[in-house]
Amino acid sequence: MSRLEIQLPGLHLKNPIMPASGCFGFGKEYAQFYDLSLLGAIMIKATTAEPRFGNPTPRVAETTSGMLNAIGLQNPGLEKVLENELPWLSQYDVPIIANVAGSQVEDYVHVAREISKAPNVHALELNISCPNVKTGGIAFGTIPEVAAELTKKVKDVSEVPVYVKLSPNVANIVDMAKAIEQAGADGLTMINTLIGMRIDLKTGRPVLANRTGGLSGPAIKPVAIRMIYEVSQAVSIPIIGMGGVQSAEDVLEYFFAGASAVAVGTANFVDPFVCPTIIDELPQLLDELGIDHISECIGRSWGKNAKTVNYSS
Amino acid sequence: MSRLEIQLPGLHLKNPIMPASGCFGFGKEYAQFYDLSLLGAIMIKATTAEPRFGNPTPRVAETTSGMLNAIGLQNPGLEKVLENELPWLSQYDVPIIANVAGSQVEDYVHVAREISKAPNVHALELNISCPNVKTGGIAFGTIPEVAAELTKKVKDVSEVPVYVKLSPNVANIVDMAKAIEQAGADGLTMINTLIGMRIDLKTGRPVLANRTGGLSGPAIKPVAIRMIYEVSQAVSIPIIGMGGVQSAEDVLEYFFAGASAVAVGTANFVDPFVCPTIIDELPQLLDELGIDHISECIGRSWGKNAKTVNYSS
Amino acid sequence: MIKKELMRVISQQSIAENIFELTLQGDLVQEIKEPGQFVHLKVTSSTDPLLRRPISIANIDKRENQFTMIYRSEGLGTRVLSEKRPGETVDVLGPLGNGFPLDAVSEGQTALLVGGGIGVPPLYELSQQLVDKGVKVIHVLGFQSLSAVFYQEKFSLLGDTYIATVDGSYGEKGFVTDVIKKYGLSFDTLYSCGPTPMLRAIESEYADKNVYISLEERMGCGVGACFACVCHTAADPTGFSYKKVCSDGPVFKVGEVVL
Amino acid sequence: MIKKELMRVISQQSIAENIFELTLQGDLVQEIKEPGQFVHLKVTSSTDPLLRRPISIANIDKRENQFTMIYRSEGLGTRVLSEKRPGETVDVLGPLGNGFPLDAVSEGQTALLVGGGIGVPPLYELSQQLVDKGVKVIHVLGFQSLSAVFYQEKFSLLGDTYIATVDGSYGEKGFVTDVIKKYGLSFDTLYSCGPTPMLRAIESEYADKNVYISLEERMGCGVGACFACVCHTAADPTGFSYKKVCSDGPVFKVGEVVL
Ligand SMILES: Cc1cc2nc3c(=O)[nH]c(=O)nc-3n(C[C@H](O)[C@H](O)[C@H](O)COP(=O)(O)OP(=O)(O)OC[C@H]3O[C@@H](n4cnc5c(N)ncnc54)[C@H](O)[C@@H]3O)c2cc1C
Ligand SMILES: Cc1cc2nc3c(=O)[nH]c(=O)nc-3n(C[C@H](O)[C@H](O)[C@H](O)COP(=O)(O)OP(=O)(O)OC[C@H]3O[C@@H](n4cnc5c(N)ncnc54)[C@H](O)[C@@H]3O)c2cc1C
Ligand SMILES: Cc1cc2nc3c(=O)[nH]c(=O)nc-3n(C[C@H](O)[C@H](O)[C@H](O)COP(=O)(O)O)c2cc1C
Ligand SMILES: Cc1cc2nc3c(=O)[nH]c(=O)nc-3n(C[C@H](O)[C@H](O)[C@H](O)COP(=O)(O)O)c2cc1C
Ligand code: FES
Ligand code: FES
Repeated sequence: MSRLEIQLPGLHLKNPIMPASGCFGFGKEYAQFYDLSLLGAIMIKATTAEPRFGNPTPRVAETTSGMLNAIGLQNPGLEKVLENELPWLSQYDVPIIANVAGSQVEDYVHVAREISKAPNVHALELNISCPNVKTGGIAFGTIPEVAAELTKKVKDVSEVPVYVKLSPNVANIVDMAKAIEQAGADGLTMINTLIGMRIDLKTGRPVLANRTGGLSGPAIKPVAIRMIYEVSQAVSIPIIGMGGVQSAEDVLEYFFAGASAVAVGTANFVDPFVCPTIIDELPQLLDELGIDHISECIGRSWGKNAKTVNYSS
Repeated sequence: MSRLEIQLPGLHLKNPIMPASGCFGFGKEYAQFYDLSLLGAIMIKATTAEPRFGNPTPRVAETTSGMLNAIGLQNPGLEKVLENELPWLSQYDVPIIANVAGSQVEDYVHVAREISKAPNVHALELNISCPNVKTGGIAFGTIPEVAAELTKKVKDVSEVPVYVKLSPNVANIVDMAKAIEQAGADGLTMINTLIGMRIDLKTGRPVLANRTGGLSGPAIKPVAIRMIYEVSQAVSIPIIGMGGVQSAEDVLEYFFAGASAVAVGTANFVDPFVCPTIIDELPQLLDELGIDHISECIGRSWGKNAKTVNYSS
Repeated sequence: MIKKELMRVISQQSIAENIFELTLQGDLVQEIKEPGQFVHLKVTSSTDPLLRRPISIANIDKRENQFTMIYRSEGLGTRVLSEKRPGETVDVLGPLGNGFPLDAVSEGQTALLVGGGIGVPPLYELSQQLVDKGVKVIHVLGFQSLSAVFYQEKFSLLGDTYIATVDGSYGEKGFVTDVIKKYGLSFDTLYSCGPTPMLRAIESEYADKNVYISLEERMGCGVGACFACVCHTAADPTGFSYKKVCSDGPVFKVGEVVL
Repeated sequence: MIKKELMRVISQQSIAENIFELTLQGDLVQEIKEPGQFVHLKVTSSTDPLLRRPISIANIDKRENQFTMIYRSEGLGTRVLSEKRPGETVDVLGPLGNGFPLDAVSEGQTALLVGGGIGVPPLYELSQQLVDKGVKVIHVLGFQSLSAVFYQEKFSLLGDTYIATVDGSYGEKGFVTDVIKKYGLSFDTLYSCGPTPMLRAIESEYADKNVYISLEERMGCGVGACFACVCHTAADPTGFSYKKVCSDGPVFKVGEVVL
């Protein structure tokens, strides 16, 4: 069996590398660059019940070794995603993880029920942590009880395993993770963006029309690694890690911290070939470190208090 | 009056630039490089009731455009700071802001009472947000009621104005700031470090002996700017901003966000002359932007909902 | 087809205050379809600056496998770019987007090319291709001041060229639209690239005419994946329909999108 | 006095696998007091990498205003440093710390210089100054393997030089301490720089002797302000007393600090 292969609830991954939600659209654009079947999975752009235009522009701003975005969950809406995007993606041999967003419980439940029926959707990623929508989004991501309640409701209707995406904008990420695990989540994805802002000295105003935005990129990696290190030792469901991943080395740092797979977001904008490049480089890096199978890396950094990892093949 | 002069509770600042606590020791080292009287103020290393050795090494790790530290509040203790450090600093014409830390209320109160009597200590900075001490520290920084209670107790005994240093590792920084303002704080300083981690692929272990550490440097600036933008519009006490400041442009971005002064931390390690250099460059930058006095910059980015800023001269 | 290539710097020179002319060589050049397309540049292998920078293609030389861009040194990214020397490489993603349609004007007809500041560069390649096609070209180019003016002679060799400066330090004082009115310039097709206020002025003046405009927007991916650069369509100004400046544009027919 | 200076690269060459010899020129050289001091380098003006890198001074040429360092290309910072070419500049902070005391050995006496890997470089300047002083020097230098060996000839010109490699691919197989025993090398003073395990071995063998060791620790400021690089003192191994490697060290008398 391939040394990069990973089994997660609902997901048989050829390799543990997947583009992160919102950084890869619905795949069409990057299909110009390489065969999407090379990817372990694809996390598609957040889907909401109704179409959304999102926030006014400017929607992105650069920061030191990072970027801010306030897209505002622009997407064509559930119906069009089911009609056009998912069928188009089904031409590729790659599992789709559908990122589900909303502003009230009913929206989440509705989208989850319908989109989980799509044949190539193998898992859901509950986006309870989008910092760029006025209502909902973030609230679900900061109060454990609210998050747990939502998770339960979505689990009840979903036909595929449910991963919940955690917001880093909390005081205690472990409490949040535990509440969501107890609510029946099959896995966690983390982290979503930190909330940040840039101000333009010439205009004197925030660069983003939305004023604040989500901070992503290499700048946030240490925060993500720390949170995954803590959460992975407190829960027994798998974690798909993300935040500033650019290289095979970054991927292994995430595995060592406790992740079982890794998503790549902002780096796609810097290098559209970053995902296949990382997939190519991983085997050699494993050789250099004398590791047979990437699953052996999961939680390596825990030390004594390490728990055995059994959900990876 | 100088266009860089700023008046804050207890502090008459020649200019709004000061080294951040823990990044400048007690001044001796940087006095080799320039006259400390050039600085607006100096925030000295955290002082605790008893001497502390701090954490085992390695205590620092580099991250992309940032660094992690887990010093663990090493300091010679209140007595020696009063005997040696503060008297030595009194040779310079610069107000000292004493960073006060502890693991229980009594410690804070004791240190605050005693250190606030030192003639050159013009303000206290309550460090309720150090991520690198097992007990206390961080707890005080994440629960508004606890922070408010501590602030009250310290205010009761302090002979100088009290600034409280906020931790960014919270879900709602505004609630925290308001609670502390209501408790009688004279000002806020923000932000302390985000909690992060680096893992060494060769050893498979966290780089820091303490495992986690505080993330500082340019990487965190957008988070600090956002929090100051939010807090400065919610409270009416002044804010001393910090987080990744490296240049005169950064300083003005902080003022535009709502800060009334700025502290420089990590950048001192990169360039020991960074503080005087920024102080030199500010007037020209103000000229380029057509601004007479730096106090005019405070809160410029707020737009309509701007409140008038009256605590700056 | 969009390529990502480490292209070689052939030449770089300052041609006006903070304005640089950079010529790069590589196979990517063969992929360029139309004037008005742009490239997305990574100016350093470090993460600071992190994102690519969009810059228009100002001149194409397929025989030499070279293209030229003209850019203003604004912030960190373009400053780092301006320090590149011949022999060094630049990481280029492109060609991107859809450029100016040449078939919007026919041989013998007149095209008015209206550019403002750093919007002028893509008009140079456009003008050459129109002239090759037998179209009469007239240029109206606006700049901040004399020190910012570039390529006047080059444009003059292709057709009548009017220069306007905001401060009147050179050519006509005022905006490009004033110049068009003052000289009663008439045209079959108008092509324009420049700051949004200028494009708005042109839109309101010549909405009924055959006009194509090139837009600017802050970008993430540059290829249509991140939804950073969208604008509303005029048909549905407050609804869900949208265009992406990076992949649907940057050139649009006037009235197609909301400026 | 500690200076911060943009020093000019005079030469840079690879002298062993991943090992580079870099010579810089500038007035800062005049400030160097002792062999064993180090400099703190900022290898790029960008924020990635952000921190300075501590590197020992391996050779001083005050007449030419130059000093040389020898370093291993490890991670990002030293890799970027290794790409510097003559004429370019490096931002140097230094000289830092306290080096090896020359007066710990007198004319006619014997000094044993024991180095491991990238701990070898500072011993080269030390050896030259000892020889100038009329001290007999013996070198025992440990490396991973043949491919990592450097400066053997240069050391040989100054005194007897024994090379040990961990894998035995060159010289003696084993550790420097084995070599010292095997040849029964005796000395009045021992100076050592290398990995901590090597220093511990030397400490346990020669605790009673006149031994000076140079330590390594991860650093922030490099000047004594940040408390990143502290170690316990042997006098008070679990208490509050401490030494800073950057400003009290990096050279300590054996038994002064806890390794
Ligand atoms: C399709 C297109 C074509 C362009 N063609 C040219 C050209 O030919 N010549 C030229 O000089 N400029 C051109 N620009 C503008 C150019 O992209 C910006 O001047 C440049 O990105 C500024 O980067 P910086 O690092 O100097 O500034 P910084 O302020 O450091 O940039 C910070 C961030 O903001 C973005 N940004 C800043 N200004 C602009 C802007 N005006 N438009 C879009 N993004 C911006 C940057 O891309 C970066 O992500 C074009 C822009 C677009 C969208
Ligand atoms: C006083 C002193 C003198 C030194 N002299 C030499 C020398 O002459 N030649 C030489 O090759 N090396 C020397 N070193 C080690 C050298 O500092 C590191 O190899 C170098 O900092 C690694 O940086 P990097 O960017 O290549 O690695 P990275 O892994 O990218 O560095 C990441 C961070 O860790 C720090 N770091 C990594 N390894 C070490 C280490 N071994 N010691 C201290 N900090 C480290 C870096 O400074 C940086 O802050 C010395 C270290 C010290 C403390
Ligand atoms: C432009 C942009 C759009 C994003 N959109 C979404 C989204 O729709 N849903 C979501 O869960 N996360 C979204 N994210 C967050 C990413 O999926 C990812 O969690 C975050 O960017 C950290 O990873 P990175 O540093 O590799 O980008 C978006 C990020 C960016 C930069
Ligand atoms: C090495 C180091 C030590 C620090 N020690 C303290 C401290 O003792 N007390 C405190 O309140 N903050 C401490 N800080 C936090 C800084 O004062 C500052 O809030 C933070 O580093 C963000 O600013 P910067 O990005 O400019 O470094 C320390 C930071 C660093 C890097
Ligand atoms: S820049 Fe990403 S969609 Fe246009
Ligand atoms: S490195 Fe800062 S005290 Fe030594």
